[in-house]
Amino acid sequence: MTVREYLSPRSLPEALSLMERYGPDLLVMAGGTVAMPLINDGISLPERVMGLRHAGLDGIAQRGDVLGIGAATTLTQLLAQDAVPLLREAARNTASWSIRNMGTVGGNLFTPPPGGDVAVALLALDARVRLAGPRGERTLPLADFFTGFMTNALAEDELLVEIQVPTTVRETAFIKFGRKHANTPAVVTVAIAVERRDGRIGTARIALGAAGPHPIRVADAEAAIVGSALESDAIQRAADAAMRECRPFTDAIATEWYRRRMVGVFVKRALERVVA
Amino acid sequence: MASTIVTFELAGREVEVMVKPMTTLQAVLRYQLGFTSVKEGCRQGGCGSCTVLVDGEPMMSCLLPVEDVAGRRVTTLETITPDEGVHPIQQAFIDHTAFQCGYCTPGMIMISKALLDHDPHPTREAIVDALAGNLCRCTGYEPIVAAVEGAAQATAGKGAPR
Amino acid sequence: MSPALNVVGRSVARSDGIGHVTGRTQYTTDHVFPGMLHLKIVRSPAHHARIRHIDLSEAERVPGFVRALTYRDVPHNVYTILGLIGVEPEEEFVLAEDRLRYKGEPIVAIVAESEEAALDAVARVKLDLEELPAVFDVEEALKPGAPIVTHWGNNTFMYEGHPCRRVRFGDVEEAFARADHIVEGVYDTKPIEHAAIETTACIAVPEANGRYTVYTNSQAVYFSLDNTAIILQIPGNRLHFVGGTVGGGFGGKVDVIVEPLATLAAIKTNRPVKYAYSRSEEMQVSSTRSAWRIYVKDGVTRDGHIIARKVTSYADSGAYSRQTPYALTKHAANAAGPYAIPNVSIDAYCVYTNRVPSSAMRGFGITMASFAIEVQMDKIAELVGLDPWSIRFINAYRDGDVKPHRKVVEDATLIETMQAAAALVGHDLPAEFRTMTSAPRHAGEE
Amino acid sequence: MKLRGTGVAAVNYPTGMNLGGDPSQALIHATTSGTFVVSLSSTDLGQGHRTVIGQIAAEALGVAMEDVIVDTADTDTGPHDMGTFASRATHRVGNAVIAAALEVREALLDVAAEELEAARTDLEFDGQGNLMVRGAPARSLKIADIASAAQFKYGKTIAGRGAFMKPKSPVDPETGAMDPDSTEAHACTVAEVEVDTETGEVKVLSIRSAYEVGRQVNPALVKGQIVGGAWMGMSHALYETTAPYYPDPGHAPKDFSEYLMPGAHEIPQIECVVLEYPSSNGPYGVKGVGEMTANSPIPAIVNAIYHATGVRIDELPVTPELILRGLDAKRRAALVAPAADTTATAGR
Repeated sequence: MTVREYLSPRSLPEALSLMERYGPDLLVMAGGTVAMPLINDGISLPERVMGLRHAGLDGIAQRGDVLGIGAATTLTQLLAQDAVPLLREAARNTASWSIRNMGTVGGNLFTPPPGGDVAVALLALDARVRLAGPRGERTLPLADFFTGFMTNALAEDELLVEIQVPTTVRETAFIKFGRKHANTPAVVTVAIAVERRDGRIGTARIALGAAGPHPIRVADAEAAIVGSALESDAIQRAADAAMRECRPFTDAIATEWYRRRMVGVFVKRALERVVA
Repeated sequence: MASTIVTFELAGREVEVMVKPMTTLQAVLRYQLGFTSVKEGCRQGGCGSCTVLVDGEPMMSCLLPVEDVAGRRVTTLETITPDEGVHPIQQAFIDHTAFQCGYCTPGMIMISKALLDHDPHPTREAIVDALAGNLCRCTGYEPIVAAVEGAAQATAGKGAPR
Repeated sequence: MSPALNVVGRSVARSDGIGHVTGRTQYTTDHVFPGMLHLKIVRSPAHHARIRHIDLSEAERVPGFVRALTYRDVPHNVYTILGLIGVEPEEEFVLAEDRLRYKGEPIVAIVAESEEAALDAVARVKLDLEELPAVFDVEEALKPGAPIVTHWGNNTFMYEGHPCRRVRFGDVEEAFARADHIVEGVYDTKPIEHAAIETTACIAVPEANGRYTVYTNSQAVYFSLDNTAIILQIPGNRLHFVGGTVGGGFGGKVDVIVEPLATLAAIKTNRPVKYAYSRSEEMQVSSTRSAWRIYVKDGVTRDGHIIARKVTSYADSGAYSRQTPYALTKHAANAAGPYAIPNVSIDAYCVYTNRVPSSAMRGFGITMASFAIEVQMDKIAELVGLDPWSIRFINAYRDGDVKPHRKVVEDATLIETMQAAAALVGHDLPAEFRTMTSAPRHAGEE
Repeated sequence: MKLRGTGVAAVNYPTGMNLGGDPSQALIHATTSGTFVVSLSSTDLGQGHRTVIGQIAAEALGVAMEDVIVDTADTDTGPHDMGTFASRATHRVGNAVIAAALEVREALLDVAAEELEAARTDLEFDGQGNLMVRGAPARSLKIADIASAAQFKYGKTIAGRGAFMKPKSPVDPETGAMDPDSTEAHACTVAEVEVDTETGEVKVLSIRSAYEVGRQVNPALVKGQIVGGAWMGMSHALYETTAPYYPDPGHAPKDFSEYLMPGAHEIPQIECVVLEYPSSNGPYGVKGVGEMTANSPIPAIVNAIYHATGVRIDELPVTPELILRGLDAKRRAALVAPAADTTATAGR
């Protein structure tokens, strides 16, 4: 079916009411960088599409220790903020300039692996997502948002409206390793955030992209460095644990074998970057 | 499938187009307005040959429903080409033979224009970063990087080209 | 030196430069015609299958659907692109009849008022297929019991009664027997895509005088015209092909795939018809460079002279041979490399598999030979204790040498070129190589 | 750890492919203003065919580039041409254009002889757009004026037909004896790489080449082929494939993000020198440089990887995974029999 209607709500309530009216067949699109190629190729043939570019869902606001990032905030806007350096680094390593001007932070959470590099950073930052629907709003940890390959906790009538990121995390590292330096899918993406107590790691979050059906955290690897001062043997234990825990896949870019191996290399390198 | 009218700014004037829902800006520019510098290398956002500027920011026109640029200012290679002669970036592309088949060239010049508007004195690193979304199969990129460097030198101190 | 030249030898600016940098250069799909229809293809989802039934009923109900074309509409549906130069047999189906030989093979052409409608209708065509065992590897395809891909024979192209293009020069077995070393290698290359930024496309336009103007980005317009005339069984003078400006070719635009169907659709509808590959079609169903497997066996003396070379090459042509048989002949003429080797035997096989057909690409048959031979040269050098420069100077061909395909070398400059490369990188060559030339050998000189 | 290595490769490349006959034809005619229109059906793929043929036409006609229009690829107006492939276009079409230009010059001489009241044999072209009586520069006519006079005073055409064809060469099916091409160009490439032994990544540091391509019609365009070809060769060597796990047909890329090619970040230092040893049969000694430039970089890079790592990779593309698996195998072999590890002698 060629598209019969393109809906461009001007507010969140308008967007929600359109979703209610048209139900689950309404394709919701933000920057279009994932949906439009499929529509152009005739792979996706939606009848109705709702575009969020003008729905007022973009913008970044600091509220206390939390950075509120509107779901339709572009990656370029994310690159411009300096409250959370890890997110800047993640945005810088995602796609190309023109695509960053279009692609959104919210959309990044719906991008199947090996895409979704910003989502990996958000996971390491212990971000929360705010969802809105006819029954009101709820927030949940990003870790609970992902439920499987291209599936999530969003109800059919809910919309992702905001991502909330704590700005208190100071020690972070991000490495996206691809076959090229820029504008390329990840072989593996590693994002790390740690907090120290008396020089030792108190909490650690190690998130991986392209190493599972969605961005994942590797608990054993995190445990391997908690209580350490990131000595090299602790780092190696974490890298080894991450290799065991990750669930990589084979695609046109890399094999499962190579991705797993690179998880080890880049968890190590990212932790070494934290030390430096 | 009712058509709607969309108005945006192009080449310093308002243009009004009647479009079927979700027609891309690329298709409107090429097939309704005859702005065929906007190329169709992939229509997947992967090659940059359709790069245009929307309110001065580079975007892939193949991924933009034209409804989304209503009221915005769209800049294409046609609109930056002077009535006589060529823009300094265009001249630099000629001087450095920064093209072979020419199919990626409009997009390359538009992303270069965006770069030099934002950063009149880009480092080589900034240039290759800016070019990362624009593919060329013929030149090996080096002549294009050299052309952007040349254009930056040619326009340095003269203010950003229009 | 030849007489002084005025323009030749000067770096004059390109005559199309202004057009390219202003975007005014017109490429094929920059042409727009009133009432233009769009053609999209229903393609095989299977690597190898028998077609039981095709149901077009739902597709026909899509608003904007104009008509469907099947093999019954194609006057000469089975062709071979190189038939123009006498290559046989005719084997490729413009539109599939009862069997599908590769994933992506065209089955039905849908013509519609808009591209969206054409894509929509394509998605609504229902195929009832019986999947068949498929073969994907060149050597698997040659084993007894392998699924047979062609409709006319087995899985090799036939060269005048031989299953491969042969070169026989000297006596390789005798030379292997007296060689000090035997160096063997197997070289594999995967298929690759031309990836020109402009996709393959054409627009066929009916003219008032009963002719059809076809705007095309073919690399070879007459070749495309003549093949189109054969497939459509119309006189060539009813066709007028216009092209010449191509957004990158690299060999990817020498197949004749889009023009015959677009022209047929223009004939059937009496309206302009555009058939342009999408990028994913370009990536997944357009011809590739063949995958190659090349076995090289060299007999070498202890001082590094190659006295025998045996090459067995397999190019994966996919389901149809297209330009690949020609590539293997070119390969066979060059598989010994730019070296003087007195005993050479080459068997070059064009093998059918259930892959996307391969065809021409920059370096046609030679790029992969150069890869295999030049890696092989390094292995030989290491074995006999020579550096990579010496092994090449020692074996370099010279004017007057006879190549394995019996062509006398007349413009060799390998030696001079290597001398220049050594100078460029600051590599000091020993005097014997610094002073060596490609001039014909003296009597008795090795 | 990062390991560096250098690799060498040398290649030849033939011009043309005439196993079915390999013709190109050209027509040239003068307009009233003395502009020469070269009508062809060959195509410009982006290499600059129109420009190069314009140069050859201008040279052969003895006029300025600005006075030549090259019209390509219209089958109603351009005479037959096999097409643009096999590094043949400059060689074949150039020869055809020179032949056509000779006929044009004959026609110009006929008219000029009458206009100047001189013997044809006493006339010469100055290469600057004029015809003059030898030794008497004052008795000179602009070619544009001769063309005009031909049209309006003498009712003659100033036109020329040119064809070049290497006749079909059948292949002996038993021995492979054949004459498939016209001339051979040559290249030698030296590549330097750096290999990361943890990731298997290859960084190409430089691709430096010498080329011998016969006469260069347009050195800037030859260099463009060499630079673009070096990049493409690097791309073939390390990145590209439509079947990443051949013969498995799965995981075929569908877009430019999955089909890997290096970008502007990956370009190495590319240098070249070009030698000119004119061929006997090309226009002004042309050979051909279109296809060959992607060839020698491939084995040069693969050889450099071996030099750096001691790992021999005999397949393309050379992925980081292949290198890592090779390094692993080498390490295992060294553990089993350290003394037997001869492949580690990387530095030759």
